[in-house]
Amino acid sequence: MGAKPKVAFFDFASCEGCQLQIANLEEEVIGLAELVDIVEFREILTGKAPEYDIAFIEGAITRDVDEKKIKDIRSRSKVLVALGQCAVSGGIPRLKNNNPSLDNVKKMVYGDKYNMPHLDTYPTKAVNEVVKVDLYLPGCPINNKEFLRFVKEISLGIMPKLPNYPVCVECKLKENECLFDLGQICLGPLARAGCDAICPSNGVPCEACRGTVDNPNKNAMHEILEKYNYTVEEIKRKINIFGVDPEVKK
Amino acid sequence: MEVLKISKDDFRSFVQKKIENSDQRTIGVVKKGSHFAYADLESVEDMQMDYNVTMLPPKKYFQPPKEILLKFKPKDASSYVAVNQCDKIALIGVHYYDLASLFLMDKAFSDGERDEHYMKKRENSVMVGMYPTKYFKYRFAKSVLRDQAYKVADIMLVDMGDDYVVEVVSEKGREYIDGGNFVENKYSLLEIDEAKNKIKDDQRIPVPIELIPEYLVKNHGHKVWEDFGNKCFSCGSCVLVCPTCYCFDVSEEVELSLQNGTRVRTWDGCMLEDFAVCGDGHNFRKEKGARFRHRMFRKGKGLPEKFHSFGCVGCGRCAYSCASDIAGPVKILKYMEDNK
Amino acid sequence: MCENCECSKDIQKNSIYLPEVAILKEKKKMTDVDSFFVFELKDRSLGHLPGQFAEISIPGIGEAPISISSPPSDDNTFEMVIRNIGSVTNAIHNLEPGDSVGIRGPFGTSFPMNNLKGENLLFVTGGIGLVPARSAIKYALEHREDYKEITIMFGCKDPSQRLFTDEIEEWKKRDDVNFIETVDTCNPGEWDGNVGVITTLFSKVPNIDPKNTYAIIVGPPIMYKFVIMSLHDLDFSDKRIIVSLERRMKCGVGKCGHCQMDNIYVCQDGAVFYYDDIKHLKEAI
Amino acid sequence: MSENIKVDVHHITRVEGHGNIKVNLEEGKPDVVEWQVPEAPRFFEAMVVGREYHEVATITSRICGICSVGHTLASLKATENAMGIKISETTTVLRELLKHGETLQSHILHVGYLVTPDLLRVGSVLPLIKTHTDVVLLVTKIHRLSNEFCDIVGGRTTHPIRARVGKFSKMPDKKQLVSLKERLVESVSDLKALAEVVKSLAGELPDFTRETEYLSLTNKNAYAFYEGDCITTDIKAPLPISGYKEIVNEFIVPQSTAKYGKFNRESFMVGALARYNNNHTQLTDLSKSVAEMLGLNGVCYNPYMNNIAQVVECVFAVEKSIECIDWLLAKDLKVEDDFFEVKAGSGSGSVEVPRGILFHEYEYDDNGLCVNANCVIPTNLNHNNIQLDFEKMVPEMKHLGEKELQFRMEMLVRAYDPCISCSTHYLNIEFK
Ligand SMILES: Cc1cc2nc3c(=O)[nH]c(=O)nc-3n(C[C@H](O)[C@H](O)[C@H](O)COP(=O)(O)OP(=O)(O)OC[C@H]3O[C@@H](n4cnc5c(N)ncnc54)[C@H](O)[C@@H]3O)c2cc1C
Ligand code: SF4
Ligand code: SF4
Ligand code: SF4
Repeated sequence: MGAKPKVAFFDFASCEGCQLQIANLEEEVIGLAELVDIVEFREILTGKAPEYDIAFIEGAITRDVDEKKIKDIRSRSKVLVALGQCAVSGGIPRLKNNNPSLDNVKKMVYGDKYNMPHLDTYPTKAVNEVVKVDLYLPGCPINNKEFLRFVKEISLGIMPKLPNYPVCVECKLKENECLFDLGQICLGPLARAGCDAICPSNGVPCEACRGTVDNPNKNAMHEILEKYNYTVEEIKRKINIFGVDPEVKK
Repeated sequence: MEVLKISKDDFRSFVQKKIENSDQRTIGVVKKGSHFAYADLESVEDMQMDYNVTMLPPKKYFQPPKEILLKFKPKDASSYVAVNQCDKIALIGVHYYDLASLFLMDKAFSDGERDEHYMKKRENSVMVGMYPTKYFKYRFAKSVLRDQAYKVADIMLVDMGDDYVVEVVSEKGREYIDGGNFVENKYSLLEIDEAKNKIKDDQRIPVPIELIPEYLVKNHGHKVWEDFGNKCFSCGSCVLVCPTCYCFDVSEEVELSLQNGTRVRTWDGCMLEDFAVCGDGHNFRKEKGARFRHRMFRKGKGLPEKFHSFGCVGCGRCAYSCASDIAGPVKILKYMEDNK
Repeated sequence: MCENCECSKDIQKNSIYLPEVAILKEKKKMTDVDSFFVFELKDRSLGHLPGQFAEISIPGIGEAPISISSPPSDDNTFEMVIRNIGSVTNAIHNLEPGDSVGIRGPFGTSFPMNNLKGENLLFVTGGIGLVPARSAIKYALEHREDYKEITIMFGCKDPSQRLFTDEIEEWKKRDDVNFIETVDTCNPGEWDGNVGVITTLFSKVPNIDPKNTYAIIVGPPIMYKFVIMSLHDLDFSDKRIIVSLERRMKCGVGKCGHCQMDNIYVCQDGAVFYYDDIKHLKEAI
Repeated sequence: MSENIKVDVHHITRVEGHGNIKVNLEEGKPDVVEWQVPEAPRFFEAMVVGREYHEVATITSRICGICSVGHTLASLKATENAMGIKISETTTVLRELLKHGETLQSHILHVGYLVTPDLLRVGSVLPLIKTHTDVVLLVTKIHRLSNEFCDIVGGRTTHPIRARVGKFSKMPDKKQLVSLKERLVESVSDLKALAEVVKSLAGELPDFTRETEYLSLTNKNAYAFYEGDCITTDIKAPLPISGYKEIVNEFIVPQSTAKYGKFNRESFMVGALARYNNNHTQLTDLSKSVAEMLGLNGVCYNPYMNNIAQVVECVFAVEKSIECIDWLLAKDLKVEDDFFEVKAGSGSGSVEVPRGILFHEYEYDDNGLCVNANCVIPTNLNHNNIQLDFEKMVPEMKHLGEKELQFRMEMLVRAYDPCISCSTHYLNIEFK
């Protein structure tokens, strides 16, 4: 990857919490600035560059103008990383696709002026629905330690891999009480680990904000839910908070 | 074996003194939510002697979930050095089945190529064992237990109400109790035996354990593997909490400066989907049922043949931890019996 | 972490996970993904037997088990052929002569060259399986008088994937070796040899005597089943079939559990097995 | 100096979200002076419709990563209000504490990482690592503390986990609270040191004033962050939150995907300076003295001074946090059981996020599913004020030349600390 990889950050429809997670690395941001050459990071610095070794993309794609922009970024980037769940799966912004009518969605927010051209939007897309994505860094927000691992591994010439095991693994290592024992429905057994089981560790069921493992056992979950008198619809709705359809990988 | 006695109050002040001694970490069972876990004791106030089971077994002190094996400087293979964290520790209140599990772990790490990283930690530990005083619905230790606990314990405690009967099992144990108010035992063998057996297990293994290896081979094609496998999340809970599971992964971590790195060993488990994925991407245990069977074969055939001891100590943790309620060996064997 | 106490010295001496240093002496490209490497240990000979493997480390990247492709030797060098498929193997491909790697081993069982004395040897190798087999082939050729007929079958995906092409030429020239090879597919005009999967070679070697021959099979996972079927057709007894298996491995010393099937650890009880000893293991082949 | 001035800042940096500045002056006559917000709209109000009541805060927290605590709390308050849920005093104190954590976290991030480079005239904090190491380390230290603060109380720095409808799902560990308190006590001197640095640079803040209306929460018991009624500098008596729509009067403009607001004047300002202007008499002695030292003496009409008000609020947040922690340490902290009934209803909730007053309003059906939602975001409320500031400052400052003018305009936008990505929003909803 040459001397110092040129790294850039871009954001589309998102809350910018993932970039904030990076700013929150504190002293390690200084170390990061030693390791790589941060050439664009609109949130914290002023500057632009013609091309990038690694482009981190935060946010989902919701408009034609953004689609053009991301295609341009892609053409100038060697490695493109989807940073955070909005970019990975469409995330929270994808919830709007649940409403069958986009016009209704617009009306609900902008009232009778919904048709003004600058308010235009189309159904939310994950970044990989528009351009090729080389790596996925899921989570809402991302785990900034995982972000650092990605940067280090790419710098060392390693293609980073995501854990392909469920959140329960990390939950066990934390010695948490399983929320099923407390009568709550947790998506941990289906969800991709890497968050350090942060929600169950704080007493809140996992909502699969990092998507599911490669082969989630949905049938087993359905059986459990039946036992708890939940409907399949309810679990589908739950998984869908972070734009993760269990039928669709990633 | 010398048998002594100590009042519970005296025992607590003995432990408090041990906690204050900074040469040795004193580890006991503490409350975590409505459950229990092993942790470094900060005060004897936190110590729970009356518990059903801990979330994780004591293996976490000897094969930590994440453990540094080597340090190095990237790009320089001559820089590898081996490291170990070899604190002196004492574990208080370890139930007999967890002691028995360490007997198996010790074998696993000492047989053949001796793993000093583990063995040093074991050598530096004092094990104060005890007989459980609380019922645990999933426990079936009595139907599998052999005498292995006494090969690991340095001291065994038996709860007699106001006192503990103290069995001094090893020389290390004898040294450890030095300074405590341990006095002559006044309880009869019968009374002690009764106290040891006071807590009953509801569950028992339905097949004599000597016959299990053979039984499993005979049932290699049994439908239980697929039936239960279909319900399995491959979440690994059952193997992570198991006191006789010691599979691990090894990986390298580098500091942000890329100047220093460590090779770490982390817990892994055969129930996780990618456990047997090879370099070329081929997965030798792709099916959930095959993994499910492998785990049971390891407990019931692999380990017994290697170490001459059943590979499960009957703690019931796996059964308890499994969201699908399929992991417990009792349940598996019963299903096999019922569906011959 | 105590770094200066007694036990840290102990661990330095006794850790089974601590690699020693080897230097890359030579590197040669073989195919688009495979390269040949010669390493040298500092103060000792590796002391391996044919068919054994070693764990090779690149600090900062990790460790991978790799077969030793050269026969036992008195000097401190040994040879490997490595396929670039992931992080460690890629890092090894990026090394230059003079660079250092970590080595642990040798590990595992070896081809039972002593027991094979006085027998015919039939090597059936697929793709990169030729790499470990080569250590036994070369050993047998070095001790040619100990063995009777030597037949080597080699099959690979297409002509560009052939390994050790110089040596193959030599083996072909020798009249005390019967070398025969095939490719799964090829472009027209690119190859005038056999085309077809490796089992098609059996019909081309008429006089295999199952009573006096040992078959040694090394190749990709799917190959074993079919080759063994062909051998059974020829009436081979399972005691006369020797296989070398590949599994995921993290320690090489029978602890990590990754390569385990039942009570068998491939890293210690294998990678070389008599087929007869593992055929009951459903996961083996 | 040329009279033709063109400024075209496409995506101003060091702010959250996207904003453009456009100025085109020909012959000295204002042609275009425009603050544009082209951020992709995300339609939160539509997205929560149909979701269960306990998921709503999880979703609306994602309106903004920086103000995620504030969004969570405003959302929870609205839901609790809609269902008539009364929370315990402990939960209230924990929420106030969490709110202070966010104030500290966000203000330090903004003043330290985003504004200081302006004052030192560099493009980002990165070059300052070498040139002003002490300042960067000081900022980093306080910022780290504030992040760990939110972690200890909320379970995560960004998007808090533990704050739930009616309760906290996990209580902070008392040992951690004790050490947090110790560090907060120590941080007072760090904040003073930071105030000194800011003071030494404050001369760089442009001297520009434009009186406007200042809108914030107010509470007779405290300098309001978590609880209160609405007040502005133009009205005498506070107005209840429930009437927020009549106060913010949002409207849509062609150059922005965010909605603008106005009340008694053409525009109003929300945020630290608005809070300060309305409530400064309720500051603690220490924060008052810091305000004075930094040149804030009573009501102030210079929007650039918003950053100074932020420093003052940091000091205040630290002092109040220590009080909250003391209160909590005296209590037995246990997770409360669920105690409320899910029922239909509608209600609104408001808190002060770092950038100003924030309103959420929801309506639920009998099953606790959301049927209507409205969120009014402070950044949006300020856009109109920024636009009017621009219109006043461009003629006043154009003699400084294009570059300097552009710099001061960007600096003004950053002074408002806008999280533009919050631009989602709505009006015209009917709540019965
Ligand atoms: C006894 C033995 C002898 C061997 N001899 C040789 C030899 O002589 N020459 C040779 O080239 N190789 C040999 N191998 C194979 C070699 O060990 C592997 O190719 C090597 O370990 C790959 O390591 P890596 O770090 O380069 O690849 P990795 O980066 O670990 O991964 C490479 C590929 O493996 C798969 N993979 C690995 N881990 C995972 C996971 N967690 N989830 C999903 N997929 C995964 C993926 O497909 C990935 O693309 C041998 C192996 C054994 C066991
Ligand atoms: S709480 Fe959730 S993540 Fe944790 S073990 Fe239970 S199911 Fe798995
Ligand atoms: S705990 Fe249960 S669901 Fe999880 S891997 Fe074990 S058997 Fe499968
Ligand atoms: S298999 Fe289950 S019951 Fe047996 S020792 Fe392991 S966790 Fe305990």
